[in-house]
Amino acid sequence: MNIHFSPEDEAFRREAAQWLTDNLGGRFAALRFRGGPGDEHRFIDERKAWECHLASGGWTCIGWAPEHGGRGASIAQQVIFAEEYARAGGPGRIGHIGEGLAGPTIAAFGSPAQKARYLPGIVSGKELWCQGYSEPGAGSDLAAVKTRATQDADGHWRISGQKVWTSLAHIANWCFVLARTDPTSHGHHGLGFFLVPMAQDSVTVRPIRQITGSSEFNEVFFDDARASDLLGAPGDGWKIALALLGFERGVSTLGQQMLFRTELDEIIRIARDNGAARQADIRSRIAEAWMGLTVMRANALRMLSEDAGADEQRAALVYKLHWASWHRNLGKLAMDVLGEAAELCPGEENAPYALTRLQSLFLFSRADTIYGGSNQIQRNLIAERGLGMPKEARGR
Amino acid sequence: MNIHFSPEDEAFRREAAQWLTDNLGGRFAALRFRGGPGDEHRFIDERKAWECHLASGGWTCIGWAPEHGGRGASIAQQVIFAEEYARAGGPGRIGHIGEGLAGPTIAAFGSPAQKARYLPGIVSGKELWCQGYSEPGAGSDLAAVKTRATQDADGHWRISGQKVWTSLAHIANWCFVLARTDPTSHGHHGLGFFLVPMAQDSVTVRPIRQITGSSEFNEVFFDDARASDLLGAPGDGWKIALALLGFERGVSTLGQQMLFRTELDEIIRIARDNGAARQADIRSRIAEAWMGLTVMRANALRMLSEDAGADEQRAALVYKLHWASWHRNLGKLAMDVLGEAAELCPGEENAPYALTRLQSLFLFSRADTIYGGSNQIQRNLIAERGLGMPKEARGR
Amino acid sequence: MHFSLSDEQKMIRDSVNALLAAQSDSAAVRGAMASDSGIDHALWSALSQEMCCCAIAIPEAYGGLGLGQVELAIVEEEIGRHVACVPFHATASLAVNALLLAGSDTQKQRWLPGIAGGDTIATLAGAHFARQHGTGSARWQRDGDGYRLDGHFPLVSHAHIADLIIVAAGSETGTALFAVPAGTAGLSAQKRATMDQTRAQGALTLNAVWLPESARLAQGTADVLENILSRAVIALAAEELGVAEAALQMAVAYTGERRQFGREIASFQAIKHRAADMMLKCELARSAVYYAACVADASNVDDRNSAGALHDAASLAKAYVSEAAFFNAGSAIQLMGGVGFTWEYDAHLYFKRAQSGSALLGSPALHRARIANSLLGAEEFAA
Amino acid sequence: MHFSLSDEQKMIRDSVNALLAAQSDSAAVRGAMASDSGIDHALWSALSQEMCCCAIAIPEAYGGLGLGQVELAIVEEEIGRHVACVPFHATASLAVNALLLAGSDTQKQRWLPGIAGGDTIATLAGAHFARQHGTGSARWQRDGDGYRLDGHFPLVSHAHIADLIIVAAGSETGTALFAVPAGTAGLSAQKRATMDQTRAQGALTLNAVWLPESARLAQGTADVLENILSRAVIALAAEELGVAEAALQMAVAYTGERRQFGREIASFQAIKHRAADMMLKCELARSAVYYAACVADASNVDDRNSAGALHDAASLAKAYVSEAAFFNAGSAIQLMGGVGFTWEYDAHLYFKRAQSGSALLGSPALHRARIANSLLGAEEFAA
Repeated sequence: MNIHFSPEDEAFRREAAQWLTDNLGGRFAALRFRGGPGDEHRFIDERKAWECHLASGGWTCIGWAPEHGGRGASIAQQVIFAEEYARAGGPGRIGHIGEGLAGPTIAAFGSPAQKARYLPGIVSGKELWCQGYSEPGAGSDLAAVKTRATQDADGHWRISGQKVWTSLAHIANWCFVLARTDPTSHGHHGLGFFLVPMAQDSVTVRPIRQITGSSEFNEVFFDDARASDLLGAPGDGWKIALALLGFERGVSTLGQQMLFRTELDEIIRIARDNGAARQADIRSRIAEAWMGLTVMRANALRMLSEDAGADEQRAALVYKLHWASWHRNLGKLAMDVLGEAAELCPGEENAPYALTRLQSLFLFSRADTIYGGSNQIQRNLIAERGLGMPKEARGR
Repeated sequence: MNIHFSPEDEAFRREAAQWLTDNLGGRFAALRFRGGPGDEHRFIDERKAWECHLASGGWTCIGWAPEHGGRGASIAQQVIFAEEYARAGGPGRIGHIGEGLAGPTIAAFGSPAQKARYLPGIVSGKELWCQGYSEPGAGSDLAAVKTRATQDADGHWRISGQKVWTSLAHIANWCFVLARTDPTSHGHHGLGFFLVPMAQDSVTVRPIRQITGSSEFNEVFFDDARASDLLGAPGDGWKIALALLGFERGVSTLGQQMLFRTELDEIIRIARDNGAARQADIRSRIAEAWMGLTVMRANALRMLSEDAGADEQRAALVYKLHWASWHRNLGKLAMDVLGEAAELCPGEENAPYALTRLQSLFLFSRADTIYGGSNQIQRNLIAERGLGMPKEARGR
Repeated sequence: MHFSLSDEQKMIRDSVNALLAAQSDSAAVRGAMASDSGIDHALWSALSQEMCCCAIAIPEAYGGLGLGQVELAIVEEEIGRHVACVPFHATASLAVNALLLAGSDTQKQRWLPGIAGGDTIATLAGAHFARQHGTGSARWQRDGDGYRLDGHFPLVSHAHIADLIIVAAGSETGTALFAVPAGTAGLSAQKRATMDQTRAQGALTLNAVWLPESARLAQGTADVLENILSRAVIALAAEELGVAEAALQMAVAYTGERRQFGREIASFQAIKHRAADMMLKCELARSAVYYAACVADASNVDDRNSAGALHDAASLAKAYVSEAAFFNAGSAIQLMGGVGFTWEYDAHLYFKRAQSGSALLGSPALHRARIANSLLGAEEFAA
Repeated sequence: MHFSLSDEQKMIRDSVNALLAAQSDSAAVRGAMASDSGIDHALWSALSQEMCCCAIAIPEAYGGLGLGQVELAIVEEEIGRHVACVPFHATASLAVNALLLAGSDTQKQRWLPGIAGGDTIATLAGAHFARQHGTGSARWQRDGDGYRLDGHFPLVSHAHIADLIIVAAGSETGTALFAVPAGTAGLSAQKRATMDQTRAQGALTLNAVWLPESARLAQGTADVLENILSRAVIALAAEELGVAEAALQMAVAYTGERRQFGREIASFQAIKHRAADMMLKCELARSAVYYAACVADASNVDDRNSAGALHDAASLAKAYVSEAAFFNAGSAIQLMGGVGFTWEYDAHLYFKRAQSGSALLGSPALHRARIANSLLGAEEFAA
């Protein structure tokens, strides 16, 4: 057991860091540290250009197999790239749903033709994806999907229904949609996994305004929209959706942690400047935040370890609950370090609602414990999968 | 609204305080501050004598109606007596189950003959009671009672079954027992409320040794034991048991709070002496403990207010959850103030397991959040009764 | 022992609640918080002029109702419950208590009737405890037969619309309080954009403000300021109690309607138990607020012991209720799931109000430290 | 990146676990804790002599296995899991680290082989951080060609059965460490009755104890003592990890069997979610312990930065895992209900062990303060 990277990996780290330093300047300089959670709706055109530029340097999809256009990078290298990307201030990746979710799923379940059709656009950074899972009235309950898919006379699938909490829907080229192929089915059965082009009149995107005043999420309405492909067979939707969750092994969390560290650093700097660092309560909570972040990284390295086994899967199971709760607490710590000044927004007088980075952290992090499986859902999963406790009873 | 007692009440306070000062000396001096939770098994004979002495002064059952032998004291006076009793170091009342639970229930549901038979013994302090509710495998689930009551040829009821967590069973003269009169019944139906003499061969008491090494609780085995009376009719048991819970309006908690205050005072004194009071964490937690206790008293006064209405019933509903959690946290605070010295027990070398008052508080308070309705059960009650949320589903 | 609302007090509660329910619904709040002033003028007129709410704690001799801190708390609680956009706490608690505790009879005669009648919006600048960090400040000095004040406060409750600003300022010789009418030369107040839009704040600058002798409040010492703050803290805690209650009700109502996994989500124990914890916090918060208000009404602030009891009770209320309101408002978002953090639903209004209430007039940690100093003595302690 | 146990490490874990499962069951623990010595001698022989566990972190040159802090942590974890009554932490972590970091080659040669072979029980008196309160102390002074030590420590891990006691003592010229064999004149150690009976403690008195020059450890400065303590803290945290794990397993097993309200109580969401929180704490505790052990193995304690990283990691592990173990052991009692606080069930053994582990070698609050000083600078701060 050790927590160190090999010399080869460290060389890879230097290479990645150098490329990022060299390329995150000039027209991309304004993007540094932007477009992360709570800021995802900003700098869209610039971040699209950056995604293509990243691809031109060979830094998209690095963990993908070479035959799919990737570098076949090891987990350790992917971890390193995520860390260096975040350290360099690389902007929120606008292509991450394609690279992390849609692509690996298509690579695993798609036909050769489907792979050829969709994967290159992801690798090149030119085609962006969004995810159509959640529905109104079924936030955390995927099995309650009501969106319908019907086959028209010439065999094309048509999608009708509503999805919600869809990030980047307004700029995505494609959406992967879980829809019911068998209208008589219930629960996990009778679902299909569809690839749907967003550029059609029968797809409508409506932004959802959030607590921050900004809109990172959308509602997406499908009104007899055409799917370009069905992945697998009708009825395979649930199996594919579950597999997809497994593709995200959590490498990107190492990048997320680097962002967390810059947030904590900013909080520490403010506390030193305004005197909060002399207060016992703040000192203890800053120490606690540092502890939580340090153990978060250790836990991530454990779950991504090259020899990961059952032990390390347990580490993965608790990861979301930990980081989400930690980050939410960090937001409150930021406000308490600021004291009364936490109230002051950047705008003067009656400016439209605009927030500082830490205010945005404070408010947006309330969503961290809700999306992607709320803390309640996470605890159910941990108890049932991690500890073998009985499943929750479903109502009728 | 005010939080003050009337001049008449304050005069009553002086009278009670004076009597207690005058009488808690001499042969009773050793009893001061003894026999409370975690110490209930100590000084039994002396506390029996004290109970009779208290009765001779007219200080038992003061809230009972005069026709039942009480003083008809107001709630405010009962609060005052509880506070002064505790302040004077009055020992844990060995007759409290008779005075607070059995007596009021018999007064409400008993026939004239039953009242005449049982109430005087409680008022005089000569007859002690214990409570036969909980059963193994049904700790918080009264409806799962399995103890059976059958009527023999000459009409006497006979009790068979096992009760558990019964305080004072080894010294009580009587036990009130919830038992199933209808063997085919389930849940709340078919239960009877029986009065059972403990002095018979077919009743066996076995002490349960606890985390503290001492035994405050017992198991009680009824093997075709004779009940001397049935309160109400067969099948009234559930109704009577519920009513009984309502008789304990919580007056005694004001006395309990005085004990809590002496515990907090001792902790503060140690913290000042050993330097813990200079540590930020300890300072904050002592402040928190003081806050919790002060708000506990305010909350108790609210729920016992003379004009109590719906608002004050809400206060009563959360009371147990608050004090139990607060007291448990106080136990941990006591240990943390002591630091390493928390480990040191009074005995030298290989003495039998004996604890200091604060160690006993620390360990025994872990039971506070379990007995009398665990924190989980309390939260169910608050949500269901206080907030009208749906009931928990029973299994089959 | 009558530690419950009297019939008169219930009447006050019910009528304020009825007014706010009718006039301060979600649409009204959203209108007011986006307006130039940040307050709901019609609602303010109704509260201050028609219902005389600002007159509550003002003695009858000064045109008030001669009631006390308990009645003030009752109104504050309802304001919090409806996240109403009005300068009530600034006027009826901060400024009124400053004038009552520090003003001479003449000064009270000059200012209190206008406040009682609802014609004067007032506030207090420098409402900070000594240990607070990151606040502004002002300095005073003698200047001819009057005083000169200079300073800046980045955040003063409703300063931009106040007709009267009581300013707490320091100097080598100690703290003093001054009554500064809006429009005084050198005084400028500007609305600030704030995270909580329902509690409007102004930045206040004093640039060589000259004031006559009569502007200096007769008893404006640091001790008196501490007494003023303790009372203001209790009123703020009462407002936060209303926030805590409303958040609980919102969460219970939503989870009772919303179905997931084939059940009302209110039937899940995780939801029920969180709601139970929220209710516990509400009830204890209520006990804390009204206990502290009773202590304030009974306190004689000239008596050191009595003032000490007031400070302890006030800090208890602020620390306990700030955390309760924040817990409950945050929990409401959590229990409501996705919609909980949308702009469209009201949960975020309560969450932001809970946060600003917690940050103003001293954090829970500051008030806990104040209690610790009272219990254990103020000591330097080891890092 | 191999942040998981190697096959060899798994083998160590499995064999220690097998030994303890066989020889340190509930009956054995209860026998040992009520015995005169408070330890299980047969188990200790098996662990220290047959399995050579005390040799783990001792270099091969001194008769050891030349392994590191990770392997030490593995053994500690299993000991905690079985609340085993053995002087392992005292001997293999406190004393061995003291000798390794502070001893001269001669001193190591003299003492380490006996420890490695399982013939010597050893401990460290004065294993306290500067900020701890309520601990004992000793003073040293020159006396002829040797030293004189006086002092009292009310609580020294296994002092009453130790063959060798390393004593940390102070003087005007600084901290020094001394190797004091049992039986030295003026030294007396007596078993103390303790709340946690599974971790035996002795009171140690030094009354004009005279020691030769050779008894003073060559590098026994305050800085080195801090390094020794940081390593010992990690090992103790590993033991507490075992306690946290066992408490979780016990609670899951019990709630899966026990039925109430017609259901397994494990099916109640309140129970499941508490268990989930316990599991989260276990997993993060595991990450923290093995992270800290890796940092310790990689650290060069002569390098200030490296020592700083060690202290931070150690304090992280101790603060996090102490609280995890206490939370889990307390939760196990809560989830088990009535039987959870009986003497008959084992939950109380884990609860008491968690408490003693938390209290020894610095509370979580102390370690958090240590981290705060590292991040923010050691400052006096306002009350």
